[in-house]
Amino acid sequence: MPLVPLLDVDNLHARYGQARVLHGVSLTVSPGEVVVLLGANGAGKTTLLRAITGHVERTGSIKFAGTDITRASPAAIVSLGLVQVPEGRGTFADLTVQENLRLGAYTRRVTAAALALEISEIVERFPILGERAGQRAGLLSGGEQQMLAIGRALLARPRLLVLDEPSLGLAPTVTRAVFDTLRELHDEQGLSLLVVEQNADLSLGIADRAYVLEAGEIQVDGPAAAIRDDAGLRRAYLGY
Amino acid sequence: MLALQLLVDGVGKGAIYAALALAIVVAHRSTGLINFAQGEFATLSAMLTVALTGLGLGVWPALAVAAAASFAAGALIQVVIVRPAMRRDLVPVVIMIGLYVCANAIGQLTFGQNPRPLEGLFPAGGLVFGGIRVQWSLIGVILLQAVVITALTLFFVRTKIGLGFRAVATAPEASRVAGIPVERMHMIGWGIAAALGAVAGVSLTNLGVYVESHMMTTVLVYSLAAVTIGGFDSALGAIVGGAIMGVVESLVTGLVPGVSGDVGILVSLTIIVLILLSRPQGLFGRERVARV
Amino acid sequence: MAGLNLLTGFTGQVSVGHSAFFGIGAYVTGVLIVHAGVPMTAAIIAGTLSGGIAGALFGIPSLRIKGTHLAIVTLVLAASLPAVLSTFSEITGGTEGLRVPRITPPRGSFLAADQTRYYVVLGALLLVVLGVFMLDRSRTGRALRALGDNEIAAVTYGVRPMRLRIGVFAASSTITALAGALFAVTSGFISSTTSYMTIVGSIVFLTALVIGGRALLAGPLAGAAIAELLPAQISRYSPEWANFAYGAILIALLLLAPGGISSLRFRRRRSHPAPHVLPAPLQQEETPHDTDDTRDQAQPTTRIG
Amino acid sequence: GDGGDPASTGDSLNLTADCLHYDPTAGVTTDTIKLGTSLPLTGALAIPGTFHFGLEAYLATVNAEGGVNGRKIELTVLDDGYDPAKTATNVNELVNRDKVFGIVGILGTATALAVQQDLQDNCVPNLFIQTGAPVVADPAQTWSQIQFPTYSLEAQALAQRAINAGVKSVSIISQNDAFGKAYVDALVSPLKDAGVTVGTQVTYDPGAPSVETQITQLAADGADAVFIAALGTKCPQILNGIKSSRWNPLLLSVNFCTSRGLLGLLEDGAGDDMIGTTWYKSPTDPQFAQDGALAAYREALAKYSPAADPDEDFVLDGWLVGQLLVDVLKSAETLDRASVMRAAHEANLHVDTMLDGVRFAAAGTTEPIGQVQLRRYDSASKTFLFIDPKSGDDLPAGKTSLIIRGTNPSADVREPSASGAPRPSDGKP
Amino acid sequence: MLRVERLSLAFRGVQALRDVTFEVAAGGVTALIGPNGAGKTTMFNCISRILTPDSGALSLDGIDLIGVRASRLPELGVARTFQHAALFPSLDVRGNVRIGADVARHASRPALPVDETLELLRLSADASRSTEGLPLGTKKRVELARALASGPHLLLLDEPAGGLTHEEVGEMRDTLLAVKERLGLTILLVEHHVQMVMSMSSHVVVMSSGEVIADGAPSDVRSDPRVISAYLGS
Ligand SMILES: Nc1ncnc2c1ncn2[C@@H]1O[C@H](COP(=O)(O)OP(=O)(O)OP(=O)(O)O)[C@@H](O)[C@H]1O
Ligand SMILES: Nc1ncnc2c1ncn2[C@@H]1O[C@H](COP(=O)(O)OP(=O)(O)OP(=O)(O)O)[C@@H](O)[C@H]1O
Ligand SMILES: CC(C)C[C@H](N)C(=O)O
Ligand SMILES: [Mg+2]
Ligand SMILES: [Mg+2]
Repeated sequence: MPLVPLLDVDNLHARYGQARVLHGVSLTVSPGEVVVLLGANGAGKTTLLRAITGHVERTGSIKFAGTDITRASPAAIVSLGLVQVPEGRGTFADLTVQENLRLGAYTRRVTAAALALEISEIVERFPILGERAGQRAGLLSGGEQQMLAIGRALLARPRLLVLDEPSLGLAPTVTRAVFDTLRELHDEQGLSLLVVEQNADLSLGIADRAYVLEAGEIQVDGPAAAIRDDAGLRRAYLGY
Repeated sequence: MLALQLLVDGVGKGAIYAALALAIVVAHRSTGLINFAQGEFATLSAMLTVALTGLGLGVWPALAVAAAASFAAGALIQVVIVRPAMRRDLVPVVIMIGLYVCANAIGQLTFGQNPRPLEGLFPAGGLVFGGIRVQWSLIGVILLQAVVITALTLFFVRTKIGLGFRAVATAPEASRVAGIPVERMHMIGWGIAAALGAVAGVSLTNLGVYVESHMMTTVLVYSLAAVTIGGFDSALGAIVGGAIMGVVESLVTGLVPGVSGDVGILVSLTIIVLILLSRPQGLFGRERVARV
Repeated sequence: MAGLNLLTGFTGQVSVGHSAFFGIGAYVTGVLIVHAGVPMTAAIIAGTLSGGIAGALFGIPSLRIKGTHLAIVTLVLAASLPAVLSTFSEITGGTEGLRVPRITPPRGSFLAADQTRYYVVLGALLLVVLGVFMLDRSRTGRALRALGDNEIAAVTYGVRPMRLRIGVFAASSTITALAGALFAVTSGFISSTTSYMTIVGSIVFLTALVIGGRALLAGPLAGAAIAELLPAQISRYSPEWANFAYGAILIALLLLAPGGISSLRFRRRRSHPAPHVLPAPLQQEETPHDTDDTRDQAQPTTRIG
Repeated sequence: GDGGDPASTGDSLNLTADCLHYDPTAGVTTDTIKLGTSLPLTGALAIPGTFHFGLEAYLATVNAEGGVNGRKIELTVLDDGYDPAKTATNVNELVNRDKVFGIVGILGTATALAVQQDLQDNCVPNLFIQTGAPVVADPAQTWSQIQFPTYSLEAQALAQRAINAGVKSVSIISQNDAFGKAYVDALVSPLKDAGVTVGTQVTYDPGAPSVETQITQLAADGADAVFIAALGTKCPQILNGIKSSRWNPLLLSVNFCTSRGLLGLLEDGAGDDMIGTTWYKSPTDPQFAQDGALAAYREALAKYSPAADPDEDFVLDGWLVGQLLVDVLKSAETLDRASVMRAAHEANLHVDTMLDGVRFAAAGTTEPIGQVQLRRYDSASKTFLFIDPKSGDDLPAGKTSLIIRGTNPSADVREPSASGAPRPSDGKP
Repeated sequence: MLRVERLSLAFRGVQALRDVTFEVAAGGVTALIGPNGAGKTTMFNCISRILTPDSGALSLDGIDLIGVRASRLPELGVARTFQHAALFPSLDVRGNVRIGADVARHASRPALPVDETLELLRLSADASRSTEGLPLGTKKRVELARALASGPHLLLLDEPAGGLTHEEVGEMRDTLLAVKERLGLTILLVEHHVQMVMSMSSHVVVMSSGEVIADGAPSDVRSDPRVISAYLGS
């Protein structure tokens, strides 16, 4: 593990009003690393991702690429290259698919032509988005919206992409395609990933390291392969 | 002949409604809120313009300065007052009622009770053809509005920031995720709307309305109705909605025996109900997306 | 006293037009007593019912027109009432108004006239509050909230939007009309310029609702009191600044206590964010007024995730 | 307490017989008399509401000189924004909480109607109501009294002028409320009786932003004269509209349109030769520039109500009401409500701010002021000139030629007994 | 029990359903699977009468559903869940479940009592919480509880396992099967969790681009080459 992590979360607490959800979480993602975050329903995975990307009240310390982003706004965090694919449908329902994709690159300076090219690359990966380009995103099927959300996030050209249940609602073939794409971007462009994914087999398969979150605290932290291969850990935390 | 003159009068009325309606549309398009205080803001801007001309400024430069000041004030109010209240459904509405009351009071306190005229932006007099009078100022205001809609449409539809405004208004959460600075956009949106309010206030004075603290009270209702007819998100809709109301009202009250000018609002009510029954989202509005 | 609001909370749609129903209640009652010699009680009932019927009729377009659009339509409806009143000024008196006989104590009563009025209004208020309270906890109350949250899902669970919408519109306008009817027979004078008959009235009702906080019964009443009494008090000392102060206090209150006054005292779990009862200005000894309401679905002003 | 008024002394008027509640000396102490008023200080009718400045200035002047019979007058002013419900609340508060002795100068028709019966029932004096609507001047309302010449009188005076000027047809534009209607009602029959056609009649809503449609309708009819019953900025809008429509009728307008502030808004040439009425010395009328009564008024106003606009007719009217009020209070037998009310009913007063010949003469009538003077607006000099009602000719400065209520207006024009030499304003005729 | 015959529906430019025909046998679990955008949710929307098909027939126990209003379906014993949990945020968890129970009471059909339903789905502790801010997995369970409380004959489930862990998926399956037995339910299941589908359904219908491409026993469908290429992948 390199000495300077890309993302360095230390002693993070987060809450919704009175409800405390995270109790001192520490976690790192190194440049080029793929990290998976596992945990049961309600453990606080979504909350952790949202805290990192600036969407929840939080205390502690979060550094991204050397910058302290504990107090940064979500927009500022995105422009640093830390981009999130939120849980569920995080699309602009009233805007078209095309417009949704254009908004993915909102924080970047790109010419219209260059952006069009990038969008066509995304469409190649998810052809249905091309077919529905002029349709309003809210009318897409569940899986189509999920593809749109991922495609949009990729257009932000993230350095670290944070994904909350990316396979949600995706057909098995598409799930595989998404993970292939992620791995490809990782391999080719050094994209780092922090993934929350219930499909543990799949996520552990592409991950370097894994964390298991339970009731707002990190319980297990280690190489993905070790967790996958440790039957005791699997049974205790992953339920199989 | 009478009908034609009434038509022109109706267009004039419509232009009054449309002026404020445009500002309302911009605020809605960029923040998703209907600003009930928009009319009073516009009144304050008009008062400021009057004060500036009193200092010897020409009316156009005065309008420019007032619009800039209004932009700043609108943005400031958004940040200080509206933003903290954005979270709960009805609260912003009442906050805006509070703003309305305050703005109105400020107008009375600073400007006094006496109405004042404002020098015209356009030459006095007008065209007469075939016995129909059209004031230059009406033509001027309509051209001004055409310029404003074109600019707004280009801005919202063609530019990246414009797209960002639409995104923020309809889905603030998703916007944050996409890295759009939601708060700043809301602030700028209110600023632009307030600046347009200055244009609205001054346009009204060119259509025969005097600057006084309650100049917008009723106009606001008509403008809201115009926006409803046109669709909350459409600048063109605001103009068309205003014109429909002005023209129908003018023709109905002017030509139908027994219907007099004081029931104009009833005519408007009928128009908007009829239009909305066939197009609930307004003539130029888009229906919100809803599916499960 | 207070009028009530059903709808806002339940169905989430804002109606800014309830002054129209207030006016209908007040005028039907007043006109029946003055011009037709109908006994007061019967006139109040008739006034109340006609408000309800008007509300039901108006509820029909509301099936199609929703959200902010409906809110604005109701606003324009409210704005139209004075025009209607002056059109029929032969019987309504228009701006000149109509002097309505007031409630007088029954013979042999030990109560003074204004006390009698006060208790009549208070009684009606309690009944209405009780009714709304019970409705809120009933199946219908749940259905209303569900409808407001997500119409499609609600329908899937057997909620009938048409019936409920019209019903709720009718119920809320009935209550508002009752407040209007009582206003007529307690204040003794109604005119098309009376603020409760104009948009201003609608705004006062809505304001009372929000400042009070919709969730609790006491909230709206306190809200009504503040919305009504506060400006009056300030106005005494500095009439020119009263409006400004009123607006400023309104804003300050909402910024400090966005859940309404009642939230300052009780921290309620968020399980009941929506509300119901609604209030009305509490005025001096007797007079009643008010109410407002609202309802229906989705973001009144927009906002979708 | 309840009604224990000494039965009215030989007067036909038994004021206290029907009191639900009568407290004869509420608000009076050995050194003060408390009075209250409710009027629009905010909103569209805030300008008429500036009435209170004049009233306060006069009362302050009187108080500084020792008050009325050694008692200082305290006036509580509440804002009702012209909302009758608010007026009711205010008056209720004034009577029940502040325990005022009486109410003075409620402004407006609907607002007055909203409280009239209540004050009647509780036998609280309701003096100098600022309206000329005949409906408020109801003989059954023995505890109230209006102050303006009635709108009918004003309308009839203008109708008379139109008839004398020989017009064949008159159109009417009026505000769509009781105020507008009172004028229209009074105008139509004298015109018809004189064989004048009443042409297009239009109304407008006071909140509507413009009146162009109405002007177009009137212009299409093209009557010889137009009668304007409007308030506020609708007046200049109408006059400007008429001017640019190239229709050139004889303009007849209600008194409320003729304030200098409103006329200052007119476009060049608009409103020329418009005929209006008045009954007091308008502060902006050059013929009264040297008038002693107005000088005293200006001086006191500058001292006690510096925020007020001394040129505003309504402010002067407030001062004038102060003069009448003090006279009435002084002439009351004793300082109890019934006596004061009786004094108001018996008043026959002329004060120095009224035009010569105008009197507040209440005995036997509910419409105490029964005289008005016609005047003409000269747009070039932006001033008014008094005119002769018959010929329409300008009168020499300082001269009046009043129209007097109650008789056939065409015949009943009389030269006032005095001009330039005001009669002492005394309490008894 | 449910018959779908030659159902077609087009949105502007998208043929979402094309001559879809299949049957759901009473008492069984029928799975409806297929790639994203195949038209599964659209099919559900037609059955629950939120959408009206352009053509074709729908019948439930012989009753023609096309003429039935959406709000009457719960009386006929049809309940559903939504792919994106469509809960009522102004009601708490219990209130949401009671909405379902209101239907059951109205139709006087046997149903699970509210408290028992909450218990069954491990929601008792959250009963008075707002549904806003619930974790995804919990939302899914509230959806299911609401549907069960309405005492359905036919239960339409749209991706009930989305966002659940392995363990939770297994648990949900067991719960469903138990309730099915107890209430005599018929289930129509849309789900991308292939393991869950294969392990609990008696019959699988596969759709792609609006058309039915396979219909049969789980094992047959699983090995159908068209299904593999369109949906399962290798
Ligand atoms: N907006 C919110 N308001 C209040 N509490 C919340 C909110 N969002 C989440 N919580 C609470 O925070 C805790 C963690 O929830 P979170 O959504 O992070 O879980 P999760 O691990 O992502 O679960 P799942 O796998 O089901 O998505 C839960 O107890 C939840 O109820
Ligand atoms: N209201 C609509 N307007 C336009 N197109 C629609 C509408 N609803 C659905 N569609 C389109 O119809 C197709 C079928 O959608 P549906 O939601 O039924 O898919 P699905 O099979 O449920 O997919 P998923 O597994 O992704 O949820 C999709 O391509 C979608 O974009
Ligand atoms: C201007 C006001 C003194 C007149 C008022 N509108 C009335 O009704 O009499
Ligand atoms: Mg989660
Ligand atoms: Mg689906």
